[in-house]
Amino acid sequence: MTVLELQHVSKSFAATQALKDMSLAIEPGEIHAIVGENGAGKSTLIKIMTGVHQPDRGEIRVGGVAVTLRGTQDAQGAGIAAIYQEPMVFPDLDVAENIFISNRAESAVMNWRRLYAEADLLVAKLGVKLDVRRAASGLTLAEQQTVEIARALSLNVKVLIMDEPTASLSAHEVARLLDIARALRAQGVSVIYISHRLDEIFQIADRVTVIRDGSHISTKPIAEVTPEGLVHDMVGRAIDSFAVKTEASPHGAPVLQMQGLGRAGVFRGINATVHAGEVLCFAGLVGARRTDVALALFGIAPATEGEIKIDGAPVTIRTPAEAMAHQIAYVSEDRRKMGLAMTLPIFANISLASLGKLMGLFGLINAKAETAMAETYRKQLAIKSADTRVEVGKLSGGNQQKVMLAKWLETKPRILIFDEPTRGIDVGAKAEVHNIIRTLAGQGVAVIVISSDLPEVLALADRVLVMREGTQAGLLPIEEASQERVIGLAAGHDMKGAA
Amino acid sequence: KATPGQAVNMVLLPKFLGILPFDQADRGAQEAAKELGSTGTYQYIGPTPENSAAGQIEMLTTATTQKQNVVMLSNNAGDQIAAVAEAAQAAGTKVVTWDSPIPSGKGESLFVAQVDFGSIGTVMADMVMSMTGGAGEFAVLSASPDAANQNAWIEAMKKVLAEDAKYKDLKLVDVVYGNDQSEESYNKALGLVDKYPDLKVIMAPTTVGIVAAAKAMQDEGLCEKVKVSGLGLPAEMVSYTMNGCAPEFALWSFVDLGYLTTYTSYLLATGAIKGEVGETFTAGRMGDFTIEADPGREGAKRVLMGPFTVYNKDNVEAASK
Amino acid sequence: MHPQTLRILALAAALLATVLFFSTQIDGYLSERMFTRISTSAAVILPIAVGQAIVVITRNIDLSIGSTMGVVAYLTGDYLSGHPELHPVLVLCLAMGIGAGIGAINGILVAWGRVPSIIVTLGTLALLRSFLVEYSDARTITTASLPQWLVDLPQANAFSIFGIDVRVTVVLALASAVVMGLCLSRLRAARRFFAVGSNPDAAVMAGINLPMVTLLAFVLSGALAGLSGFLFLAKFGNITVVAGMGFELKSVAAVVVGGVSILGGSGSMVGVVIGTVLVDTIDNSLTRWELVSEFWRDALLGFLIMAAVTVDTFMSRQLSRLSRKES
Amino acid sequence: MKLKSWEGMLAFLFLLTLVANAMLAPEFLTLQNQINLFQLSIEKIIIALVMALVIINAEIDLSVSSVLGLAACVFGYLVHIGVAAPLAILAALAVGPVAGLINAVLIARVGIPSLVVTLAMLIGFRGVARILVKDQSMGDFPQWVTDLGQKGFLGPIPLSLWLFVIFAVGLGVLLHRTGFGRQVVVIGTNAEVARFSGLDVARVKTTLFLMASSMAALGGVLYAARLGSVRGDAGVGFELDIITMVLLGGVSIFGGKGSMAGVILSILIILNLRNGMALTNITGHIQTGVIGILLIVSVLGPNLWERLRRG
Ligand SMILES: Nc1ncnc2c1ncn2[C@@H]1O[C@H](COP(=O)(O)OP(=O)(O)OP(=O)(O)O)[C@@H](O)[C@H]1O
Ligand SMILES: Nc1ncnc2c1ncn2[C@@H]1O[C@H](COP(=O)(O)OP(=O)(O)OP(=O)(O)O)[C@@H](O)[C@H]1O
Ligand SMILES: [Mg+2]
Ligand SMILES: [Mg+2]
Repeated sequence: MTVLELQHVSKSFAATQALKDMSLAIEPGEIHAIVGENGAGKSTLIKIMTGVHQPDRGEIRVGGVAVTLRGTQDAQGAGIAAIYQEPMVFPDLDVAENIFISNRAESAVMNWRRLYAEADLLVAKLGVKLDVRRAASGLTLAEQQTVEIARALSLNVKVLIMDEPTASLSAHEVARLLDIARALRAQGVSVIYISHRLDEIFQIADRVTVIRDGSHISTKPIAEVTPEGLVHDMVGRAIDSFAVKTEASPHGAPVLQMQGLGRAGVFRGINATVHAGEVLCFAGLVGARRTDVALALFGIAPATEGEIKIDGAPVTIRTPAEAMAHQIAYVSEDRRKMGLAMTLPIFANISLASLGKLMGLFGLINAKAETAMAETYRKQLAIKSADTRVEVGKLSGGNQQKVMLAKWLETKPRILIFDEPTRGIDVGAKAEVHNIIRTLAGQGVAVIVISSDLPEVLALADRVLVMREGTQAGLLPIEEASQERVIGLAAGHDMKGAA
Repeated sequence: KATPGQAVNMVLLPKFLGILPFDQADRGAQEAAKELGSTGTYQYIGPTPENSAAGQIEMLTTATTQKQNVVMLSNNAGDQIAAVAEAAQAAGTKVVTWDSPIPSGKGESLFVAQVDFGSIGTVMADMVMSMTGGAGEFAVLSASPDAANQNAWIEAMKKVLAEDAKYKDLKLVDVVYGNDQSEESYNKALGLVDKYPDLKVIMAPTTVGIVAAAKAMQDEGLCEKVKVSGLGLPAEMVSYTMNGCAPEFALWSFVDLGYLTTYTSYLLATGAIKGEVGETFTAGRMGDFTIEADPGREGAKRVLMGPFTVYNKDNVEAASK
Repeated sequence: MHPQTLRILALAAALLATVLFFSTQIDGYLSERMFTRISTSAAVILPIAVGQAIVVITRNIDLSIGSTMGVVAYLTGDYLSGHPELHPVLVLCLAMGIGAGIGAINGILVAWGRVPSIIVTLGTLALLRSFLVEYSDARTITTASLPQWLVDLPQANAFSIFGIDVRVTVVLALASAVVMGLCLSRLRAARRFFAVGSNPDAAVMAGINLPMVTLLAFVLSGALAGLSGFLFLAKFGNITVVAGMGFELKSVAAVVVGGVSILGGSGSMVGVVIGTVLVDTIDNSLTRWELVSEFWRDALLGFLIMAAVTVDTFMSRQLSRLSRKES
Repeated sequence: MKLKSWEGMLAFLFLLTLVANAMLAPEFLTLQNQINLFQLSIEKIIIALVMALVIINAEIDLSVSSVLGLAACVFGYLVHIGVAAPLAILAALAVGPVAGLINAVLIARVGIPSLVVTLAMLIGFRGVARILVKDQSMGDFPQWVTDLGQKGFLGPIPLSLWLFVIFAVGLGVLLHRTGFGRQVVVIGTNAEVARFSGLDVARVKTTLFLMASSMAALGGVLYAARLGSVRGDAGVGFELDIITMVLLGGVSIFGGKGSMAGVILSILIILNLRNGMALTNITGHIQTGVIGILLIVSVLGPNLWERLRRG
């Protein structure tokens, strides 16, 4: 018998048909992976299972009985909970409350001490260091993700859905999460697992379903599929999986130099040089403060120690505008909070950082040029959308990522910082983004990539800077960088090679 | 002298709607309109309290557009309404003020004065005099700094105090404003007694302020020490007069004021009177009146209603019924 | 230390500074009399401020709260003049019930009609006043028509400590703040107010019944405005159609000075109490300050409120920076 | 899409109002009435145009009516003590930038929410006006000043109406066609995204509050000229009317959304509705009540309709 079943479900948003006649059955105690391109309809599928959206047609069965889910309460009542793709935390509540907010089993009167104790336990189980008494407002994306996972775990569910839970986690936390998924399975809980990282899927899934353009393509036991076959099913064509880079590409003159760079109480002692045409990757565990280095370079939270040199000349960068004047661009990791104006159309987001270029007499915007600019990127980056007047918030996660990229590419930067550039991007698009990064480097742009995805780091980097707890744990040329070496440095096991 | 049955379209425009005196004036106006058998329309419309000044200006403009014959205005907009009133006159709409005039007199045909503004200063001073026993500190709790009639009365009182030697021992220590809201007036009254420990009288020339002040004194057990006086409605004041918190206060009849204003306006609109100084006319049950120069406002003309009644223990109960 | 605690300390310091300053300016300031004056005057606003705070915590605003209070004061007074024998507890229930009813209308429009609260309450602010003008027929409710117990209520002492009288009305108002404060920090259901205000989308995703929580906030705010209306009726006795006009802004001022985030999600009832008392203390003290004439008061009041908020912002920022360094 | 249909609804409402007025009130269509209609509310409507930008920027300025009052009183006071009218006008206009700068510094630099700052300043600026004029009314302005406020300027159309048209077009272009307008919208949508895109959020906000206060000061001068005299209560309570106009125009109180066309339509609706009610002798508080209902229903109606349609 199935725990959860969708039968002939269809759903459309205005002009987009997100799901077409979708049928899917989840067995008790299985880990069921769902894969598909960006915009294939995975998140929509999930939201139908959790009652956030109502299907236009078709029905949902829980334990064989047809149900109507009018909201997440209904879904939780039916034993279904989800970790959503975009973490949903309450910034003003503390971590522990965030975790237990939707737990109905708790008593009517708050027992704060017990709340903290249980939260501590849960967080420890996830292998994360996190003060459960602090407000969630300052949490990094990864920490928010942790809270989200802990929240779902705190509920006693029959079906746990994870929509790209590992998108912003690093190897260490990913391993933990996979363990937890397995443990849940052992307890008879069904896990629906969505990820663009195929290696994870092959590690834990029992069965895998591929969807494309809102339609069900296949459901197979994992043993019967190969990575290549899966990708082919997803994209409808073959894609070269990216190889590990073995030697550094040729590069030009030094463009950006960081000398003893630091920010009081946050990070310190960063020494590195990025040359024209070079890709420098920042690796490290979650919370290693890689983003903070980027924020210092971009003038959001300026450095207080050390020196930044551009083309050999020392510069001070106190605001993003100053950074942009030095042709620095920063593609941030949290597109919802810092990247995109979700209710504005695609074109307005793409032109946002280069409005100056489009402005003529009296600051009037040249609408034609703006549309043309946006169109170019829509085509070049294959942003899946009818035209560029669509609200960005209505795009799938991956396509949003592309819009954000386009915004910064348009500023024609010489120094381009990517913070988790492929977070939530499907394999096809990821290959595209990697291509773009390589092309840019090839054109002489100095590139910094911050990524928690080690294969990505090893595929892109010319050199790898490993951070640990706000310090530089090592700077490895690509020839010396291996998975083990980087993880070792990041976690503090590796004693040699500290630069 | 009035010819009944003519078509005069009239608008009675109070300061704002929702308090008793203006409704009483409306009653008087309706009575008069009926008596006169006016075949025109009669409207009682007013602005909301929070939008009083701007609302009055708007309503007077609209009345002009409608080509109303007369607008009877209890002005709360001060001279700000003068320009609009002048425009109304130019377009043939007469503006007769009552209760509260246009301070500069511009744009106003006539002012139907409830009392002589100068004499009310004397009356207020006299009431303070009798309550303090001839000497001591007192303060004024007025409506708002922008209320033209209240300001005129306070001015008149100050003048009497300065000019007549018999008041030389009375000391006006402060003028504060309660904005015709119970809570503000109440708090201001308490503020006064705290600020001036020797205060003997609070003079409130506003019907909202006087009850609030009286209640404040009563609540704090200060009625022996600080007396309240001013202009009040007998129905609202009776208990405070009987228990000695507000032994004496004055008022006139708003019903009569509405009645007289309507009569005057009707006569003016039908051309029975020109509105010149010295003209006399008969206003129904209220008898004969003469148009005279307004002593308080240069160039302005008034019809003086008078008299007003001073209420005390002896007559307040009867009047409150 | 928790940032909220720091905030409260900063506020308390501001209040203390205010009191100390005025004690050097006004004779007999630190007296039992001044305590009664300020406590009884703040008591009328406090329930309304508490109600406003709950609504603001859910990322809404209730601008109709002053009108609600006026309507409640008027209707309750009106009913009492016909039924003077009604038991005091029932009168209180009646007042809070009328308020809650009005709050429910606001709440339903916001929660299920999906109309932003500022629009709904801006509308009902006007509508309730219009209703009152129509309904009242220009009659004023006077003390004469009210039962004696109600007229005497504001003078009734609950208890005295160190020779300072604490009035029943003050106790009632404080009780509303304490009860709501306890609920907000202790009741699981009440924590949802914070969740909803902190991140409404996440609240929906977390299975919180957003419309229900919103409705409840408005009903509570209405009921508390009802309590304020009752206290208003008892204290001032004379109720005209303008009763409570302007209290919406007073309540918002008390709430924001009290450190409740206008953007929703955070705030505490202790803060609201201190905020209310602070604003009322400044107001009452200025009225009694000899150096300040009537015409200077508003300017000073506005700038002092601004100063209090600015100092509070700086101080709590500074303090939380310090505490972060320590940890 | 959604915005378009909103404006469509407003346009329909506007036509409805016009037709109803023309049918019920014979005086409605006269030129003088049409001019009066604008002139009586000119200060509110020009401020509403700027307020739209402020609210789209996810801020609010409650202090505008007090700035208006202060500017009017500065003008009145200076003329009263014998300063030449042109100088007095300049001084009154200068109130705008000064007040706006105080607001802007506290909001954009210190980081206090605008609702809080401008609520306090609503009391504060009004208080300063009160200090200047006390319980007096100050008038006797030179004839040319009052003519400017009351008489036709270029034909029968008064200066204020010209100003309204100029500002409506100018601010519409500013909001919808310029880089500055785009920045206003983006910041209103998500200030953090704007900051990460290199926009100077503080500067945009500062500019907006300066604009709002300056427009309010101009409103104050127009108010003084229109009425020929000023008092301490000039413009009291205008802020709620102004905000009503903006919100009915479809501007989201949460920022990021709204169009100048919507606001202009909303202004036209409110002015005509009020005028029509006044001409049919509907009294003040009912007028206010009707606007209140309109405000709620205009948002509620489409929401309910949407629900019904979805089933
Ligand atoms: N609220 C919405 N309104 C309009 N269109 C939507 C909405 N949500 C999703 N869509 C559209 O539905 C389609 C499926 O989106 P969905 O988010 O389910 O994709 P996904 O498979 O989760 O993609 P990704 O891997 O990028 O997260 C997309 O074309 C998207 O633009
Ligand atoms: N303890 C903290 N308190 C407040 N803010 C924090 C804290 N830790 C991190 N942040 C903020 O979160 C953001 C990202 O943090 P950080 O640089 O530590 O992460 P990271 O190394 O980039 O890791 P990842 O990107 O994988 O999450 C920065 O803006 C940083 O200021
Ligand atoms: Mg998705
Ligand atoms: Mg990061």
